[in-house]
Amino acid sequence: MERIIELVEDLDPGKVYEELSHPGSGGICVFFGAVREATKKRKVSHLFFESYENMAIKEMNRIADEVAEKWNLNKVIIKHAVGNKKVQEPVVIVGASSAHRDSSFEACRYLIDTLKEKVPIWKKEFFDDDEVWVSAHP
Amino acid sequence: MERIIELVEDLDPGKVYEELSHPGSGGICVFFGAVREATKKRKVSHLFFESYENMAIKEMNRIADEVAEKWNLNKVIIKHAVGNKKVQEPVVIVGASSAHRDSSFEACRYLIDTLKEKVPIWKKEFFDDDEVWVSAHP
Amino acid sequence: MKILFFGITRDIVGKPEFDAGEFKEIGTVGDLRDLLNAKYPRLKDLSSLNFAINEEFAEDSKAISANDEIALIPPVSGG
Amino acid sequence: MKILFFGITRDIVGKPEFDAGEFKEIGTVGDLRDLLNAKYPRLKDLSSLNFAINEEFAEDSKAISANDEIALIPPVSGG
Repeated sequence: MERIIELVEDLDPGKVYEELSHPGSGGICVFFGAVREATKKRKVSHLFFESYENMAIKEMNRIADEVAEKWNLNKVIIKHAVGNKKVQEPVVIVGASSAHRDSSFEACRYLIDTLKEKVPIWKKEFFDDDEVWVSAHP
Repeated sequence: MERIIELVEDLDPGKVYEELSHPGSGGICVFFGAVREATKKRKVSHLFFESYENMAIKEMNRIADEVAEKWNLNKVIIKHAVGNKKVQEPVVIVGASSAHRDSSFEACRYLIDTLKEKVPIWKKEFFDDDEVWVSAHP
Repeated sequence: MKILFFGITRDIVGKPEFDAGEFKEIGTVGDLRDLLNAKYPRLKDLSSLNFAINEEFAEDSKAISANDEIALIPPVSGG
Repeated sequence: MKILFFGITRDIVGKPEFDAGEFKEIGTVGDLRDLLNAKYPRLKDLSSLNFAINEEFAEDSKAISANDEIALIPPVSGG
């Protein structure tokens, strides 16, 4: 299984098909996470993402190892943005490419769920008059 | 809910993020179907797709109506290619954009499953020495 | 009445469309199915064969009118 | 030993990194947690606080060595 794993300033969502395309793949499932204009009815001005870079890359590789073991995949992609991100900009792209669609959907869902649970990346929401590290407090 | 529904000669997978991006969407799930190099171990030279165009568009709109009713979505896309398609070319793109990821995954899966079941599009597989309408016979 | 053939049904019948003068007297989708099956027995080998009237799936009991557009819908295989 | 602070822990502590001379005598992750909690009580308000040693998650019982890179991992929120 090939993998593309990256932490970058700017994600390019336009390349995802060619990145996941493979002669043995009939199904490619991709999830894009994007900045929403509002959280709990409060208007968001932008988000800021920071990571513990080396550990984040290590954890992303661990997740790729896990999906390679659970499903029969040809390629996976796990990319996350860092820095400031405006509304509608992509912040995460994960995807899986496989012979049939079941595996691509299941693996893609696992990729994003596990990334959100395990990978040391932190998001701060900026509002006009406030800023909050997401999930930091109960 | 906005919708983009098309039957076209050539799909452009590079535009899918901008087509589904929406200020209220935090999650965008996309499925690409592509031509595989082999079916049941036989090498495929290319596929040919034909449709009953007006009815196919009508059925695709019906599927969009269904997902709009079942989930809270901002945008959906349902595009299918017609004509001859080579290995690794995209043949179908479906996607859903919503506030949270659950809805986008579930709707995207429903879109492709229902399209494959209901929309009057037919695929012929071409091998070096044979050609077969897929699923025509038991 | 016009009858459209798609996918393998077009291959079996040998053309994409009938103007269906010869099927003038038929009453329902089921009647048309019987007539076509008799004339083109290979239609009976298909996994399934649905019919559409004016771009909507139609049961065998559905009546056919003189100006309808009928289509034969063999097993679909998009995606 | 180096201690890295990310996200809200950096805001609480007021800097991104310690060289940790003052924590020289600690034996385990749990000891470090207790010391930091005493010095920066706001750490105790977090939903959770994990530690990593050399880029791997580490339990409180894990021993810390002189050359380790320690990181405070408040609740992650990528994606």
